[in-house]
Amino acid sequence: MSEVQIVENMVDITIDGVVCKAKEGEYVLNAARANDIFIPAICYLTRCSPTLACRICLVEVDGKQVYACNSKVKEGMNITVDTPDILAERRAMMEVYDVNHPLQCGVCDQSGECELQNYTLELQVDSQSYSIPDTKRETTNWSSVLHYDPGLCIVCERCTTICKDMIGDAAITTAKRGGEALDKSWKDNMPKDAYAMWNKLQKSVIAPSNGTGSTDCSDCGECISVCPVGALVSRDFVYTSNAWDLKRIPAVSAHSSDGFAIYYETKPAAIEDRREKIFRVTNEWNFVSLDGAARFGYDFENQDVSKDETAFKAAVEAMNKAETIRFNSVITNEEALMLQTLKEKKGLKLYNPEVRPFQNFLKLYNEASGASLYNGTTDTALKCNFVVSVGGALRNDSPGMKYAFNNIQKMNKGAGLYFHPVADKLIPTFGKTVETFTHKAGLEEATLYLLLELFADADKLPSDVKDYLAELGRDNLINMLGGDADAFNKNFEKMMKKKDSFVLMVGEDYYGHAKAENLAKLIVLLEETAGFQVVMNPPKANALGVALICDLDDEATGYTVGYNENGDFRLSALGDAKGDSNVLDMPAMNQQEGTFTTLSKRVVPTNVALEYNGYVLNDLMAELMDAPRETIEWTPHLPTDKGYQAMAFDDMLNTFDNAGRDNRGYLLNVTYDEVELPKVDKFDEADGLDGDIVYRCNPPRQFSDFSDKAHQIFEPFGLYASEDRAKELGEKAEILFKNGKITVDVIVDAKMEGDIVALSDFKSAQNVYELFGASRYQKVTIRKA
Amino acid sequence: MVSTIFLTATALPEVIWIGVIIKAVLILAVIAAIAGFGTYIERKILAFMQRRLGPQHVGPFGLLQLAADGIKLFTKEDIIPQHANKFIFSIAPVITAATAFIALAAVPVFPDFTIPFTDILVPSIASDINVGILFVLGMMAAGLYGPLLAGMSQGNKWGIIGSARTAIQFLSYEVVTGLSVLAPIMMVGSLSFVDFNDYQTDGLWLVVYQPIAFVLFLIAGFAETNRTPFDLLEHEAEIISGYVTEYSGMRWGLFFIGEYANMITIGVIASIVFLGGYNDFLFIPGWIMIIGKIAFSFFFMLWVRAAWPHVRPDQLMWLCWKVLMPLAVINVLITGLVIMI
Amino acid sequence: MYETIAFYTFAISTTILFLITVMSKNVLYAMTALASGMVMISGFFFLLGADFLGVVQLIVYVGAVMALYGFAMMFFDATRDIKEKHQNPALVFLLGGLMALMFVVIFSAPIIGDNVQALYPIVEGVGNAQAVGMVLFTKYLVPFEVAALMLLVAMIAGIILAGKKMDYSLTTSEAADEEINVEEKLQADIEREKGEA
Amino acid sequence: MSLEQFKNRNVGTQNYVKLDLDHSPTTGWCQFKQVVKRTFKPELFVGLGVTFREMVNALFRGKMHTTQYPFEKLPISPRYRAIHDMLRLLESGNYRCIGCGLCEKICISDCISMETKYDENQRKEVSEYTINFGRCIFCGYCAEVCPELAIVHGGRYENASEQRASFSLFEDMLTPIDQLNLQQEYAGFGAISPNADENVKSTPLAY
Repeated sequence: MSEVQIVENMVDITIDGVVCKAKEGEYVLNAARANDIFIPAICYLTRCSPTLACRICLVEVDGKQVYACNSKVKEGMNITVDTPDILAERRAMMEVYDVNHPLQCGVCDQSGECELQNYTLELQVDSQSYSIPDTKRETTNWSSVLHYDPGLCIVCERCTTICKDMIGDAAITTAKRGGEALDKSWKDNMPKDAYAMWNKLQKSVIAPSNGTGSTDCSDCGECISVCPVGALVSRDFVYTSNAWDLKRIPAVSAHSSDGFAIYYETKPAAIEDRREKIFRVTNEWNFVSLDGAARFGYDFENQDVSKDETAFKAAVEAMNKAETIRFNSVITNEEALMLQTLKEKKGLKLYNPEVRPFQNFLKLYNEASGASLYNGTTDTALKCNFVVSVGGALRNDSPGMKYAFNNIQKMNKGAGLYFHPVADKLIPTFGKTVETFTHKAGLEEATLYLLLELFADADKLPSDVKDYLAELGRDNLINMLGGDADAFNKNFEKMMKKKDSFVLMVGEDYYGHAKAENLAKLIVLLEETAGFQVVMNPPKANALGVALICDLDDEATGYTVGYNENGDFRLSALGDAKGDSNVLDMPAMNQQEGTFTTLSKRVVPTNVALEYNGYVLNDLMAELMDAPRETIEWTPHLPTDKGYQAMAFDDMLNTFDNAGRDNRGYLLNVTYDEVELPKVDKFDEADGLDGDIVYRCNPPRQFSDFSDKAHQIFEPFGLYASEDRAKELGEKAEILFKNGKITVDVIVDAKMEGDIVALSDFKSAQNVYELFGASRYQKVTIRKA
Repeated sequence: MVSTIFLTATALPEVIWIGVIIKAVLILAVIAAIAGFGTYIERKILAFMQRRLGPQHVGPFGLLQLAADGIKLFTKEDIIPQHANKFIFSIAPVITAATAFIALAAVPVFPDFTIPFTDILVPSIASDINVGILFVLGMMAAGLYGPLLAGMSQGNKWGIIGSARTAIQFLSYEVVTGLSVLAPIMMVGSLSFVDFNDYQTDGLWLVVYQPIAFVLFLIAGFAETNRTPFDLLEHEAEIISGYVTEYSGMRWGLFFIGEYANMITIGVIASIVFLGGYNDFLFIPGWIMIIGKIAFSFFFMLWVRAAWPHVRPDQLMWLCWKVLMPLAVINVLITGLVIMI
Repeated sequence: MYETIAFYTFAISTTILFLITVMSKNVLYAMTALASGMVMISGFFFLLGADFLGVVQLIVYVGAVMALYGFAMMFFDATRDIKEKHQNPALVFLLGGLMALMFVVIFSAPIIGDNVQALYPIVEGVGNAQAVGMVLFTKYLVPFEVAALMLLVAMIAGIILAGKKMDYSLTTSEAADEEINVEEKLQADIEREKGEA
Repeated sequence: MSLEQFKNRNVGTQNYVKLDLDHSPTTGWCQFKQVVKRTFKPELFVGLGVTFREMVNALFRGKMHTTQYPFEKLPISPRYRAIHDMLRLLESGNYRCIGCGLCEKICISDCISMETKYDENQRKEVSEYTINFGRCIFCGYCAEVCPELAIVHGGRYENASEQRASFSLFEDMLTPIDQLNLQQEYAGFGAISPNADENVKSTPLAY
């Protein structure tokens, strides 16, 4: 058992006389970028397929003009970036781009970060030779966050490319503009590529792909960040600030467990309010794509906090009195370590229902495989060409995984299998070679057996498993999981063509599963016999960090201190401490520094974006026991036996290099022990749940109270259901659990299918975890209310 | 010093008390008013000489500027610095003003006159002591304690420098003043102002006989009254405001009044000792003559201020001891020789 | 009547002022009391009709005390807070007693004064200054001239003491340059020695 | 006052008078001559004479120099940089300011701040604008950088006020709409150069 290594052949190429190393099969443009050589390009996005919209990346390869973005590197290539012909061609293209482009640079929201402006200057366009009558193009708002000004748009199609190739929503596409047709005489009078580009540019504009005026997507806003001009802007940000006024603070998104690298961009809120305010979130869009929560869920800070000494004293008293600390996963590694220290020194219980099943599952996996942690990361997953997702609502739980799933289809000519009890309309659209299985909740073991059947090397399988599989039968299994055996088998043959690397995405459903131990063993078996690399999706935010650092308890007893959770005394960053003597203010994630442990097993630093003047957890620690002066002084003391390194916070990098390598923080050390193949149990088909089933699952963009607090995130707390099911349920529904009931609004999720409904859990005050227990599926009675 | 007035008044039986009191009140009121008014005159004249308008807006031609300044001075906060010697700091301005007025007690300003319809004779002088000129000089010398104590008590380095300069400047020029008036005294043979005046009733003005003494007296007078070009003890460019640095409001105003009263006193002495006093001149009555002479000497002081720069302390001392004092001594010697012959 | 009141006023204030001069540790108070005391003494001369002497007292002592102020300014910090505390109560007692005795004498002075005969009574028609001049240049001619000589000696001595190095300028004279040169030489010597060592 | 004389930055063509100082005496004879010259030249009286003459000039020959400032004001140079003015478009009365934020960026004393928003006409609108005159050093960079000639230095140099706020807001600096006809085109620092037309490059337009 070992880390998955993807071997890359390095070849030598010559760019402008410089000999460079490049990966074989890589695009010339990427190779040049990785070697710090500049080739102008507007439309190309590193992790997406070439669009060929701008044609500016024209280069000469061995005497032939090609586009750098779609020609692949071969041994001994000789590339010339600038020849007189190419320069003339490029200049013509830039002139065409500048035709009728509004000269509103003074007020444009791109405010100097404009690539059109940069390239116009770079290519020294100082006069214009072309002209055509302009068409009136009205600005529109595509959704609650997207603002599109077609007048500024240069139809580079970066937005549509990223939406299709990375995000998977394919929510926008090019549409007819109805512009003036080009005069044919231009065809003879101008360079060929420039003419072709102009012809296309004059005809098209970007529009939502569903034909209506508004997009039907997850509102991730990635299209905004890739837009080279000011055509796409977040509605909230339009004309509010110039980019140069904003201070960029590198940080980590506090919502999903992907640990997206983001920049909080801050400046004083207003003339009369000089407190720093986050105006927007940006990202290194060539290397990271954000989800909606990371991009728009930034203003969850705990404002106007001062040091309230009485509350602090009460907190110290409560900590001394406490028997249990209840917390969730929106917490830094350092804070988790503080809590663990409290547990060790004072014998407190740590209660975290979000992470506890995950921690258990990791332990089971560890016992079965001998590996201290799963072997895949998002980065390695992106390089695979067959992806299987089990046990997770991909669209809701883990945007990073969803992007990877989609990107593998688009970029690696990959294939995918998606197993989940809740059908999702979006997943099949990722590619023709994606098969989805909507199986009964409870039959997760059957899923893994099917995967063993499909992928395992029969020679490696233990004989009892082989026998059991033979007994079950492939077609029988497929049908049991809700598939059509004949159609699937036909398609699967196609899917398996030229596939050499496999990734298994494991979702949260498995962690709290009644048969979690067997599931873990089956995963290990799959890993061993089918060569899968496994990525487990930590339930939320820093769940992996908490799971590794803290030693969690199964239940809360006695006097409880809740950290952003319910409790007898509460430490809260949610801003609800005002006037409540039972609550002490804590800094929110954008107000503190510390590290996160991401899904990719990377420990990444996050920084302070907004001022916070109150007490932090470290102050409490200092009062209760010995604590260093600063929170980040805990960083080097993170447990090395769990893979952490004794690296000081200030020594951590927070960058990507030109080739897109993630240099943030460090990777956790993973140790592998040789163990025997685990012995797996059989499953019982009767475990499949029938009847009214509620699934604990948040809508996309919602992860916790913090994302809910952000003003640009609108997804409400409620019961999400497919259109048909929602019609049945009416506006409000009462759900009767074994140990309680809850009455919530019914909300339509147009992308959901089937009868299973999803109940949100992001509001800690609603205490949904108590209702569900460890499992994400519960059989309940749902009544109209 | 009130007793002095009483005592000498008894020595002049023809003057009744009321007259002396009237004179005293006149001196106090008129001179104080004139001293205040002097500030207005000074500003106006300095302005004109620099082709400016000067005070303009309070009252017609800015005449009520004096009232405005008065109101300002009286209503200003009276600040006593924390580390000052409070008692001395408080009495210092009073010393300056009081001695300036006491000096005026022995100065005859007008000829004797009777108040119409009464028998009240107002004497030319509040107190005609027979050593009047010495008394005036002595009082002016005592007045130096004002700046001296003010500078020393305020706990400010500029103040200390100011009072040090007071000590050297006044001590030095006291000598020149004394020696310069010694020659006229020898000629007149009396120390009484009235005798000086009478001496010149029929003859020529003393300035004709004693031009050097007159010039020396004027120069020394500038130093005694602390006027440009000898205003070293409160020279702004060098020592902020010297001994008045920490003063504000009416305490500061008292220094000012004292300075202007002294200017008038010097003017009066110069007029009586050297310029013929309050004698009638041709058809011009004596009181107009004396007012004219005092006014001219006052104007002259302002004129000089407008025209000349001030000197350095070392130049001042050099001038005093190496030029003026020898000149004065020679003058006294020659005068003595001439009288003997 | 007025003379009596004036006399007592002057007498008491003079005594008190001089007591302050002796007792006070604050140089400003002491000096100021001394100067005012001198002024008060001149009052006696005016009371006795000796205007000239009174004025001379004023001019001479006021000037003299001002010179003392100069020294006070140079030697003491006038702004320092000084606690008026006496280490030797016996002295205070003694001086207090002496002062009480003095007051007795002062109060009995008019009685004694009746019997005092003026040595040189005021002559009608002769000015104060003349009278003083006449006495000085007749009976006291020799002491007067001796005093004048002594003052001359003192003055010359003072000039010599002060003017000893009058032509010696710190900034321009060669002597000063030489001094600087000497220092340089010393420095050079030291460096050479170091080098040798 | 025309702008041309201020555009002449060629230092040296002005009529400077050079001070001709006497040479200090070198020989004893020269020193003697200097002493004699100074002794018998009644320089002190020359001084008195000058001041007296000026007094007579002022009082009787109408050569008084005073400008009675709050009531009379001297014209100031168009290049003088006083309190800023915000100009309007003469045709429509709209703000010239487009909210581009260049003045805010270039301000070296960091005293300009502004808030902008997306207005109902889908244009960028300045919602708040303020200059902290406690920090402003009147360098004129804001006027120079302004692409719209919207912020300029006005002639208001009297900076006393009951409150700081009464200067620094957009409305205080803005030309009042009823006085639009009085708005002067800016002639000073940062105004377009006289030969601006020559520098414009023409671009084909299809309509």
